[in-house]
Amino acid sequence: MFKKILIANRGEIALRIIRACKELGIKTVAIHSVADRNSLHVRFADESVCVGPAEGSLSYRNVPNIISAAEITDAEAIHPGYGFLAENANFAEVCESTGIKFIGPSPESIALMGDKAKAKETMIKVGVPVLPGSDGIIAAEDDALKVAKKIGYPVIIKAAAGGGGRGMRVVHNEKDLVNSFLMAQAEAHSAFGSNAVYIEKFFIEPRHIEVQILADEHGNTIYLGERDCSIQRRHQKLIEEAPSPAVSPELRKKMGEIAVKAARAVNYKNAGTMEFLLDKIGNFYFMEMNTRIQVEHPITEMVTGIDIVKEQIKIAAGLPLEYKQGDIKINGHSIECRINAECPEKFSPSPGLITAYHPPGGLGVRVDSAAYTNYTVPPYYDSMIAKLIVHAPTREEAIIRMKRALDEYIIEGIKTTIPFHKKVLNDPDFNRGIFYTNFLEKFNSVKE
Amino acid sequence: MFKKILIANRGEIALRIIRACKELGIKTVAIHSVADRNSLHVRFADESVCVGPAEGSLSYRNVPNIISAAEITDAEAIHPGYGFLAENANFAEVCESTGIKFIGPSPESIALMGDKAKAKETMIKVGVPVLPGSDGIIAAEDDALKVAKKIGYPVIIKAAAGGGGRGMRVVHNEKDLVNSFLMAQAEAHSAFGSNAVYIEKFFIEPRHIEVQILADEHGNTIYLGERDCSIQRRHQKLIEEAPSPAVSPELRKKMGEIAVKAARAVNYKNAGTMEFLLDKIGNFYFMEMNTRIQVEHPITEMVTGIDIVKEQIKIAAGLPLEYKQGDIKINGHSIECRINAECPEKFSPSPGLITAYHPPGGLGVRVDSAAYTNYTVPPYYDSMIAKLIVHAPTREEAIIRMKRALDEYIIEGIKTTIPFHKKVLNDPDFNRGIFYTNFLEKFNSVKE
Amino acid sequence: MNIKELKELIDLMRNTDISELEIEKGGVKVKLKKGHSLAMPAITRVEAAMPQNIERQVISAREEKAAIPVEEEKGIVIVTSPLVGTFYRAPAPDAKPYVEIGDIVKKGQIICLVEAMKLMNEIEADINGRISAILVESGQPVEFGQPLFKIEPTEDL
Amino acid sequence: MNIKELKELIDLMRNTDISELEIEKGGVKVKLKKGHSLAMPAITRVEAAMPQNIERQVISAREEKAAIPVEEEKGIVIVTSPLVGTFYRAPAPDAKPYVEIGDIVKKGQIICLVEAMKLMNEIEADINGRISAILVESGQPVEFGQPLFKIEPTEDL
Repeated sequence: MFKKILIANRGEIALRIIRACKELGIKTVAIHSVADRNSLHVRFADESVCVGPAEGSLSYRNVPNIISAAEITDAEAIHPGYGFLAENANFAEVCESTGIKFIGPSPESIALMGDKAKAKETMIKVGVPVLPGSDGIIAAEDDALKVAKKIGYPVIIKAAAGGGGRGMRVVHNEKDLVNSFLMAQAEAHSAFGSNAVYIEKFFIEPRHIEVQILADEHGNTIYLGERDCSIQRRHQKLIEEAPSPAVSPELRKKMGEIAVKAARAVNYKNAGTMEFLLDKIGNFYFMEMNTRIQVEHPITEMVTGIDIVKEQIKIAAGLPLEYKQGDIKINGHSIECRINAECPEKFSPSPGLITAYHPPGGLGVRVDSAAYTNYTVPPYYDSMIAKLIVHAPTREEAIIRMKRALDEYIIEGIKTTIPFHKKVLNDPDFNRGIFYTNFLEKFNSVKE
Repeated sequence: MFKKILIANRGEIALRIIRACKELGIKTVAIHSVADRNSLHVRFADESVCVGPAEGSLSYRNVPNIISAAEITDAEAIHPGYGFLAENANFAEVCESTGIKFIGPSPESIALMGDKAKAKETMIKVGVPVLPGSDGIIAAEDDALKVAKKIGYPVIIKAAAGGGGRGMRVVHNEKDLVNSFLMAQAEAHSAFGSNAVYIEKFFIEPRHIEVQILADEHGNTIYLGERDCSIQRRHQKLIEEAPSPAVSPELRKKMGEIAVKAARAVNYKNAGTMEFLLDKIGNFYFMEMNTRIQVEHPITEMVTGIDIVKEQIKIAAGLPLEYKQGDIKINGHSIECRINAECPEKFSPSPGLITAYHPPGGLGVRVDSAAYTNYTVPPYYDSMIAKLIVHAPTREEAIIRMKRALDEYIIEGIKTTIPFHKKVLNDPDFNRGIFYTNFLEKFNSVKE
Repeated sequence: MNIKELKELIDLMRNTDISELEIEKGGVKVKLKKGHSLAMPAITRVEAAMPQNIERQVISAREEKAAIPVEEEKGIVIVTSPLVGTFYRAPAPDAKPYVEIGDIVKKGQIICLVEAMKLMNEIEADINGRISAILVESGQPVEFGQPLFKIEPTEDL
Repeated sequence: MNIKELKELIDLMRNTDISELEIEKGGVKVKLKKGHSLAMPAITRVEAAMPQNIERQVISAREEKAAIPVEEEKGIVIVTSPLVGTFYRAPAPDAKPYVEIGDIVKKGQIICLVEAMKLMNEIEADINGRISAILVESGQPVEFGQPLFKIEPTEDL
């Protein structure tokens, strides 16, 4: 086992990793920017190294300084957390070449899954269902018509270089296709300088279901069930739960086995997540793989009893998994609310001094946070300041417990998304477990 | 189910009960003394009533004001918590006579178990093993010799009116008995004005093992396994764990069934705890029954998944238990450390302003506390300000997790027992699970 | 209203505990609010951290109490409830109240009842004086320590 | 209300502890609110609550840095490490150090090396002056922003 690990991250996830290390008897090195000198992750680590100014690109993404920090502190391994360098194949490679163990998959796995087209291609090759669509770029109207007919309406036309909704057009029937196709090309050109577009099947009300897997370096790969992350705002997850109210034990097994097959096919090691779209009749389609620990991993920990971060470290140290697939049981229900330093209506950032901070406690309540009374939320990084996680025997009880915990959560001085979460948790559709990735659009339009 | 409950307590247990009520959809009324106006239990309750000045005897033990508070707020039931009026049969009776449901056993059960001699007699009658000893007072030397011979040395001679160790003599062999007997009588007389003494079997290194039971009003009684509370200082529990490292599944079943038998015999309702002394060869002896929720109930909740406070309320509302004995499984290991506002060496109280407060978080950590940054611990009540509870798959991991959580716990401005707990958790005997009620005496003498 | 008047108003506020002032007259509305003087940091911090909402809760439950800046009025004696119960101004529903505002009372004189556990408890004036305010309506619940009356002490009655 | 009146009002507020002023008259509404000058106490409070121990931790890891009351000495320029690595005073183990205390250095002159990822990075003086202190021992690790040298600026060298 490692004697010392450097944590190339900040905030709650850095603290989460420090906790796992402490429980494994591993010394920790925190890195931090000039702005994070007073952070809890710095306080709770055994050592700390300042790696740059406040800007993340110059500190938490500063590969040479982070590698140097590991070298001067004799850290044997680096845990990248999520974000920053977590899915940077080059960083994983530099770690490897300097003899520091990167706690995560190989640079090749990261690179392969980071290239969405290649990832999709690979998944098709091993028989994992992917979103039906064109094989790459569609240039001619005729081809567009053919592809759309083949995959069936509605379809979505997307700019290949795209993002942020620009160059995206949903088409519901054949007569609108050509016109939309030309418009999408034009939009793509004006937005990204390239009119390359492709076509995919469009689901009106899909769920975002992801499967957590663990793979050791001895060929053992297991799945830890799914998480339902359909409550999103502009592709940013806000509330997650495990298990999904839409996934039966049979579907869980099917999705889990597909996820394991996919991970095996790319020789994947360490913890990873396969993201799927699930339609209303139980079909699911691979979207992408996250080759790192995820923000929402705690809900899987709550229902399986497995400490995923500890498993990551043990896997990286070469230990075989202690669990077999048959040992994994889903016990009760867990929900996570992401508490962001944001205005709860408009989601605009609200950094600043937390004048009073008191997390909820009691039975079935877990708080993963680096916030404290008199902590100043810096404006440089992402706005998540806490994850509130509950666990209860049933989904109904978990919702009630979450409401109770949200009521108890005191954060003064800045605005947070707590009021938003309270509203969602009182929504009848949410309570019935009937929601899709468009939940928030409907939710907000009802409110107005 | 009740619509509104008054909580006749303060601090963490009041908060604990409020949490259970919130999760059951029950409105809460907090009572408080003048000194507790800014307490969290007042903040988190739906209503609050000031019932008296700071002194507990004039506020939290003020029966007329508490009953009036229930009446003016239309509370249907009163949860007494622990301490204060929790084991006051008269209070339970007043509740009953004013039509307010007392959340606990009947006044008769409280009274019966509150009288130690009667309780012991009852237990003997139903075949529960009790500490071998004289049947009441021993007046003559000859009788003392006979009794001691019958129960076997070592024995302890105790003042009937006693307490605090005065009038107590341990005798290891027959030749010392008469002398010790006369000395004990003399001490008893000078200390309590009565030379009445009795004789009991003395165990040099017993464990304090208690069994949690739940009994509904429909004749269903189950046990939730045991707690090991051997780490005590002057009969005050400091660290508890479940399950006990000294109790095998067979012994658990045996003790549990005896506890259920005892509860049934006295027609016990609601939650209760049978306290036993366990000797080194697996014999156990009834000491007393606590007819209320106990401070250390959370460790049982962690390993059984059952919310004991909710069960108390449901039982009081007349609902039948949802669990059968066969449903109760012990899952993993849980430890509780009582964080007291006390000097960690001398255990002298350290009330005052908490200038910084930050509870630990993360996987498997539960905090039950009413403390917060800028809270002033009043000098009027007991010194416990928080219960730190951990849960992990094994005892070893639970100990490591507890150490990690203690390291994270920040309480500034007052002294707390956190450093004491850290020392105990690093003790080799504690880690081996080999400890008895005299643990702290040995522990402290080694230190010196 | 002119600046001079405003100045006077502000001066007025400076020498009192009033933290907010709002005047509306003939279409003119003036609102003044005093800033937090951070002079006593310990207390300020306590209040900033937690009790703010607690106070609000207390107020909503017992408006009478929190609304009156009790300690400000020098010399005035507040009669508080010695027990929890229901406040009655008269011995019976159709009877005359024990006291009215302006009444002169003597130490030991019964001024109200507080019913607790089906018992009527007589509350006495603890000083000679004039009832200057009645802070609770008859039939309302009261908690321990809740202000019931203000009595202006009289010198030699 | 004209600008002059407003100015007067603002002046008025500045010298009092009124934090908010709102005037509404004939369709004109003026609202003045004083800004929170919480900046200073906030920082003090942060330090009181948490970083105390953090600072201690920093000190134990990097005594040189925290031990010198850097900002106290006016005029002195601190050369800090622009990267994380190992500090060397000389180009080779048996070579002479680049600079010693008392040496006069010119802006752009190499004064030490910081080794990072097997690369030696030359650190230059960023001012003309005299080396008045060397804050890290050769061979010691340094973090970003860690003070390495003090340079006393010289006027016309």
